[in-house]
Amino acid sequence: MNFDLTEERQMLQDSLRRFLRDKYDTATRNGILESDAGFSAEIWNGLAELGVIGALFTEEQGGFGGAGFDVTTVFEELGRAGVVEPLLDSAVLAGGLIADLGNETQQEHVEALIGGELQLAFAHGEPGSRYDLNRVTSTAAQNGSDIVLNGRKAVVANAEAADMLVVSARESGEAGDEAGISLFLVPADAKGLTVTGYALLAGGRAAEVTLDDVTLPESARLGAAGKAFDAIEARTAVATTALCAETLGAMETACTLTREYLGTRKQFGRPIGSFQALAHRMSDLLIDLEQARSAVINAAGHLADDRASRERHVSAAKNLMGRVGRLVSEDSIQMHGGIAMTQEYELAHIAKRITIADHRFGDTDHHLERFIALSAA
Amino acid sequence: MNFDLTEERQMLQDSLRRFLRDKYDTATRNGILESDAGFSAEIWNGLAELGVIGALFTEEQGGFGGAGFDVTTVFEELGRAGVVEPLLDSAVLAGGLIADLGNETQQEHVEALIGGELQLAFAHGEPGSRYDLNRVTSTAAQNGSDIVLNGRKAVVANAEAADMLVVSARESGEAGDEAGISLFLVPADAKGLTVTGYALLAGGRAAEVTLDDVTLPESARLGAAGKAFDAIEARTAVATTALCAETLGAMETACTLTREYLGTRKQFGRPIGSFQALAHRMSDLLIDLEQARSAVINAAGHLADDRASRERHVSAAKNLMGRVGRLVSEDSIQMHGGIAMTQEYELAHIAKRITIADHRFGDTDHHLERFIALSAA
Amino acid sequence: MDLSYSDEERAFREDVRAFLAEKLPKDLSDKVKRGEELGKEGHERWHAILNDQGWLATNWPKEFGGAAWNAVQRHIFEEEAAAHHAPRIVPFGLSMLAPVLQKFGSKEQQDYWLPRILSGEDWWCQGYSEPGAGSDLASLKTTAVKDGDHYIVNGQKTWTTLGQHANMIFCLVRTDKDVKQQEGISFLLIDMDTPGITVRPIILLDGSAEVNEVFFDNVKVPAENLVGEENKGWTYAKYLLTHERTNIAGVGFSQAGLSAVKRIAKSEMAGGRPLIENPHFAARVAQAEIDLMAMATTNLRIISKAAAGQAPGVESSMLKVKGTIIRQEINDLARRAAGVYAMPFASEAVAGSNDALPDPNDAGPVAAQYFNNRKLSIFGGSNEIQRQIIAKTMLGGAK
Amino acid sequence: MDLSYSDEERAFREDVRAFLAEKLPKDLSDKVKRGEELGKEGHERWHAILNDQGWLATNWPKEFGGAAWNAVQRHIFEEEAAAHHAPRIVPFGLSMLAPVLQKFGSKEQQDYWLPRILSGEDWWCQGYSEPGAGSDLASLKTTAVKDGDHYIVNGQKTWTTLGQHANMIFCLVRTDKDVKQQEGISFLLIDMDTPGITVRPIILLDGSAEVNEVFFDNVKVPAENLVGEENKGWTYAKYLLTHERTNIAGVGFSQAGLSAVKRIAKSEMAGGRPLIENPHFAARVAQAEIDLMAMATTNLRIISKAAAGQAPGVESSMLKVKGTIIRQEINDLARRAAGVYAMPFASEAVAGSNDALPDPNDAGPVAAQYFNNRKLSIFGGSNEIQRQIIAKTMLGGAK
Repeated sequence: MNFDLTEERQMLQDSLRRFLRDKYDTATRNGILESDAGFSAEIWNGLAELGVIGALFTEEQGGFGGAGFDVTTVFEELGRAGVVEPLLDSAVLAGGLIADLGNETQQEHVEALIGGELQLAFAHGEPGSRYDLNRVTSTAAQNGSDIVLNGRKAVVANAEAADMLVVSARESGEAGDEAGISLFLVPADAKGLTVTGYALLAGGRAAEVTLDDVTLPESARLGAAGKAFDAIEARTAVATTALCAETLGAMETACTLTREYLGTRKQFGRPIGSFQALAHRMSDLLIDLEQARSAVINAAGHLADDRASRERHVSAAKNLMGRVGRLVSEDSIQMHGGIAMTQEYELAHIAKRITIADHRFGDTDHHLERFIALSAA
Repeated sequence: MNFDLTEERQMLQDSLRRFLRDKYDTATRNGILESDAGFSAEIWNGLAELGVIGALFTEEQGGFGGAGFDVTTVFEELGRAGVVEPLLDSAVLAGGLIADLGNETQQEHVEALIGGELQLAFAHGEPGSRYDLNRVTSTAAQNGSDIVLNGRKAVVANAEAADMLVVSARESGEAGDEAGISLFLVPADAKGLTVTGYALLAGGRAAEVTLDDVTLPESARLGAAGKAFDAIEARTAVATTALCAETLGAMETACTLTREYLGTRKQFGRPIGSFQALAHRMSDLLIDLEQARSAVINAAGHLADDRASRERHVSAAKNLMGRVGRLVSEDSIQMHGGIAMTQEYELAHIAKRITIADHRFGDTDHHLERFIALSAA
Repeated sequence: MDLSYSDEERAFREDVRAFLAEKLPKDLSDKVKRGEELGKEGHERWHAILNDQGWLATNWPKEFGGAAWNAVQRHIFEEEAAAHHAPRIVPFGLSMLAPVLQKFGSKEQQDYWLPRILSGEDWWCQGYSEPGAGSDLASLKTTAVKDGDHYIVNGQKTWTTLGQHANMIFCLVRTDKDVKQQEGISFLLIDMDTPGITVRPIILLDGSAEVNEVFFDNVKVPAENLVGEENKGWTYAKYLLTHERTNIAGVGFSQAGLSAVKRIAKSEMAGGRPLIENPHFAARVAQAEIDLMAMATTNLRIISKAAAGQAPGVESSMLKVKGTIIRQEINDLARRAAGVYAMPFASEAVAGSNDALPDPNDAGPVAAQYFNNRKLSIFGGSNEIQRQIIAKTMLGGAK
Repeated sequence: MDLSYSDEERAFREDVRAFLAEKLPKDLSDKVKRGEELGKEGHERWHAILNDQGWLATNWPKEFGGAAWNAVQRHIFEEEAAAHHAPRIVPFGLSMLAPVLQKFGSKEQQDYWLPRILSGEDWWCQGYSEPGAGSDLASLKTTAVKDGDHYIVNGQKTWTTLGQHANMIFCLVRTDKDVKQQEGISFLLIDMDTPGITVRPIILLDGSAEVNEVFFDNVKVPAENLVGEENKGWTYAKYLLTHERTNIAGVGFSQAGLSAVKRIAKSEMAGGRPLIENPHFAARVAQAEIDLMAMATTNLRIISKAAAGQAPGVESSMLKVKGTIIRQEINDLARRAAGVYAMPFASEAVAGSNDALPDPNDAGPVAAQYFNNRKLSIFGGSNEIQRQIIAKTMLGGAK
């Protein structure tokens, strides 16, 4: 047991932090937020060149990392800088599923992804599924040697930019069944695929995706028919851990900004940090930040465990991040006062990232229930 | 709609407050706590003479009050002084049930009670029932013209002192059924009745009561056979409201003690109330105290409503008191520091009253669930 | 002590309901229901309808043309207005400036300005806060220098809500720098069309553009626009802040918000069942509802006492703190309820159209509102300032 | 970064388990499980068993006869000890005085006192707090006046835990009144049998009698019992308070407490089903468990850093605050779980027998423990003092 980063991860952290400090200041990021694309192709390529995408994949998958602590090292830094570029969706989720399930031909997409040449999206959740991974009602019907997809996918992040979507659909069973769910690689220009995009509150873009008799060859299927659930769940565990790490990074920034503000902002003739009510709340945030860091470490350190242990630790982390995240974002805003309410101030974006993270992969209540169920099992 | 006490209730409040200030200081009360009986017969008689017991009954029942706000006026004062004498058990619960259900002969006990000449107890809850009023497994079997009781009753407050117990038992149906529960008047010296007493953490005494072929005449039944549940629920609503008012009074005392302590106790050369972290916590307690007062008013003001509205307001109040009570008792102790940990200090007893109130008639979670169920209905 | 409504109070509620059913324009209530901004025209239209009914200035004394409602009447109106999704009444002229003019203004000022507030001829905004002052209001730096029969005003105000719609602003300005902070402040009424005034919007974190910065560059203000005495403005400012704050607890808003949460949670599905049936979510909703039931009574108790002439100083701080905690909790519940559909940026809401929103449960811009309403505990005297006021009074001067 | 235990660490855990299975007396673990006090004999017996194994002074360097365990070893031992309901190690001599003697004591003091701590010949108690001082420890008033080769001590100490069992007390005393508070304090070792010392129990709100007042009336203390230099006692006191606080987070206690909560909640019935299946109660338990899982890692991270020589000042304050919050939350869960059986006064627990308790779920004195453990956030530097330490450091000196 030890708690030090390996030398490689320390180097990755340092270089990524340096890159973001140089290339991704608040003004630049606010410009990206207002752009039509919602992210910067230049930053994306920069991250790819830096090896950040590759760090999310194992050597067998063409990368040079891929373990839990590689993922959290990357995402904590992304979170600190409030990065909105779609690494979670393109790389961890969609790219990860291709790497996990794809055949040799399909795996080639991972190479392109790591090189920064490909954008992907994972179209899984549906309007009625909320946070349940098994509640898939979109259908995949066999029609001769073709497969025909129908359904609607909700809030698909990065769908507009994606060259290709990884789409889940049901080949058998009913909504709520784990068995029967398959994944398909759908090109962005497939006939019958409609992508209706919109901006997201915390940056980036998403879309409602409708599948209206989208016809694909069988070779579009990732892995075996009806057997994708385990991979979806395992990948979502990685993505959830990544999101927790991102939120941890964002909380670090929120705490740093607030600490600095308490030390410099004066009211009634004194730095406001000299008012004990604020000072003690700041202490509590810093304590909870340590707890959040531990939760991320626990999730990352158990990603390679069996399903029950992995999911239990992931749910524990997501529950804790949801609770601590609310406290950190709300108290940071409150202690800043009005300035934190303005869009251009760094904390505004950071606080939104923290809060909106509670709405991906299950909020704090969802994961509490899940933790209870997994602990009882 | 108005929020002023009537003149009569104002007088009752004043005289009771004066009586307790004169006769029931901390040292006296701590003496009573350590006595074998667990309460003072002298104080009991004094309260009876003052008309405090009568204030809990309507004129038809031989009293001169009996409305929700009469009960809360009395119990708020009892709570302020940390009174441990068994008014809730003797008068509101057992006495109230006799008044509600008793025939003319049985009603005579109420007169004796109001005169201070009788002690009663309500033996209802069982080891497996927790806070559910309908979970009665003790049995009442007809044997010729006799009724035979068997079962065990849990934590029966005031059972040792009681001249007579109001005992619930099931004549038909199963644990959890509302129908089939009856009430019986059981003399303390009944054969087969065993009362094993112990002190309670927050003062007073209770007992485990076992019924081993306790044989009674049919005239011992209160009201109709198997139909006692509605009366039990309604009486428990009154008692719960009384307990909420008592807890409100106790919280007032906790806040007063803490405010005074913050103003007089010095550390680091200043009154500790000048430390903002404590001052702001005190403010929050005072705000929540107003909320607690409103919750008690809401419960008392709706006691005469139909069942759904009555129970919904009672559960709302009990839930809120449980939450605010924990905050007030814990923060009052914390802000005092060590002295509040000592048994002889007034706050120690008051804090225990507040906390242990969460364990009677359902804790804050029980009433939250109940509120949800009643709101959905 | 009686929680039941009297016959008169019940009749009043029926009158309010009938009025709202008949007179509240559907396009406005639809916008309120969906959480959209009304725009200047919408607010003015609703004000005019209320004014025709005599129900616009419910807190004014009758002598000034007000309805002079008591606490219970106002409570009933707020409940019904919120339940019918009526627009809020813009408070700057009606509830903030008017009481100051009625108490401290000259007869001429009262006769001139008060009818214009009722008629909607003037739209007032508030010039209190300044950049860098925050909760330390008295440290304001905007100056007004007497120059013959005018003041020359220089400086900057900020967080001026709906200032973009206003033609008039009431301002705290410094008229004496050489005395204790609080003693050199005056209360001025300024025409927004005066040369030298610039209004610049501040975009908030939810994308809304409802607050503004207002810059004053050698702005000439007639001396008769001084309210009360020079250098006594701090007294008037405090009166404004603590005396007649209608609806400070926001009970009606919270009730409407809670209804919206329940509506969303009934259609949003979780694990194949409506979210409202999920015990964890139901517990959150129930807890907020229980707090709100108590708050409604706390509010009525305190406002009734105030109406009976008892000082509402500390009590209004209590209402502010707990009222905003509950409102913000309900905003939080709404964003939770919306699930993944809390993520889209409902900027359209701000501009006035939700049509493009993808959410099948019609939750609207709940996450944006959650962020926007973080302001509730910051503006108008932060909750920390309110706690300080309570502590100071309750601890008898210990600071 | 690696959360898995190494082979050595796994083997160590097996050793600990085997030791506990074989050597932990059942009468002691039964008492711990039921929340009863052990009494002096029980504590001494367990200390002797640990000392035989060489596992009593786990935090001492080897040169002083300690086990010198690293952070992971201590964590493993605490987990296993708590899981097996082993008694806690009484810390006053072993974890509080010993590090001070090892760092600041003379060779003679080390040679004489340290072995007696291990052998159990001395039972130490702590003379830090005074009535009226509270968290302002440096304002202490007990004086020690040099008189030839003795000090004459007068004054009063309080909150002296288990002082009734002790034969020795280490005290902070004032040796110079004319300098800044912190600069006139010395660290003295005092024999409790010296004439002039009176010990009086303080009954706590749960009925327990574990803390005491200690009075000093012209008590003669040999000058060689001064640790380090005169008037440097504050330095040693702070070292004691912040340096080597083993198990400050109380992770093992919390784990054992949570297991007890689950056990009670499995047998306690609510609505005809085990309480543990009730979603609201399950949510409380799960939240505490999740916090505790994170706390275990926070504790290990921080203790590992400390072992690696990094200063644990602020971090130990963090562990104290969060650790006590979690422990107290678990105490609260236990009293909730017990339902109506939380009401009986389990005074028998204090005296050493639970037989008379009526609770069929064998919850024991959980409510008494809940009240008793309010002390966790008060004694040993209140959580407010800890927050102040964190804030001061983190905000760079702003107080």
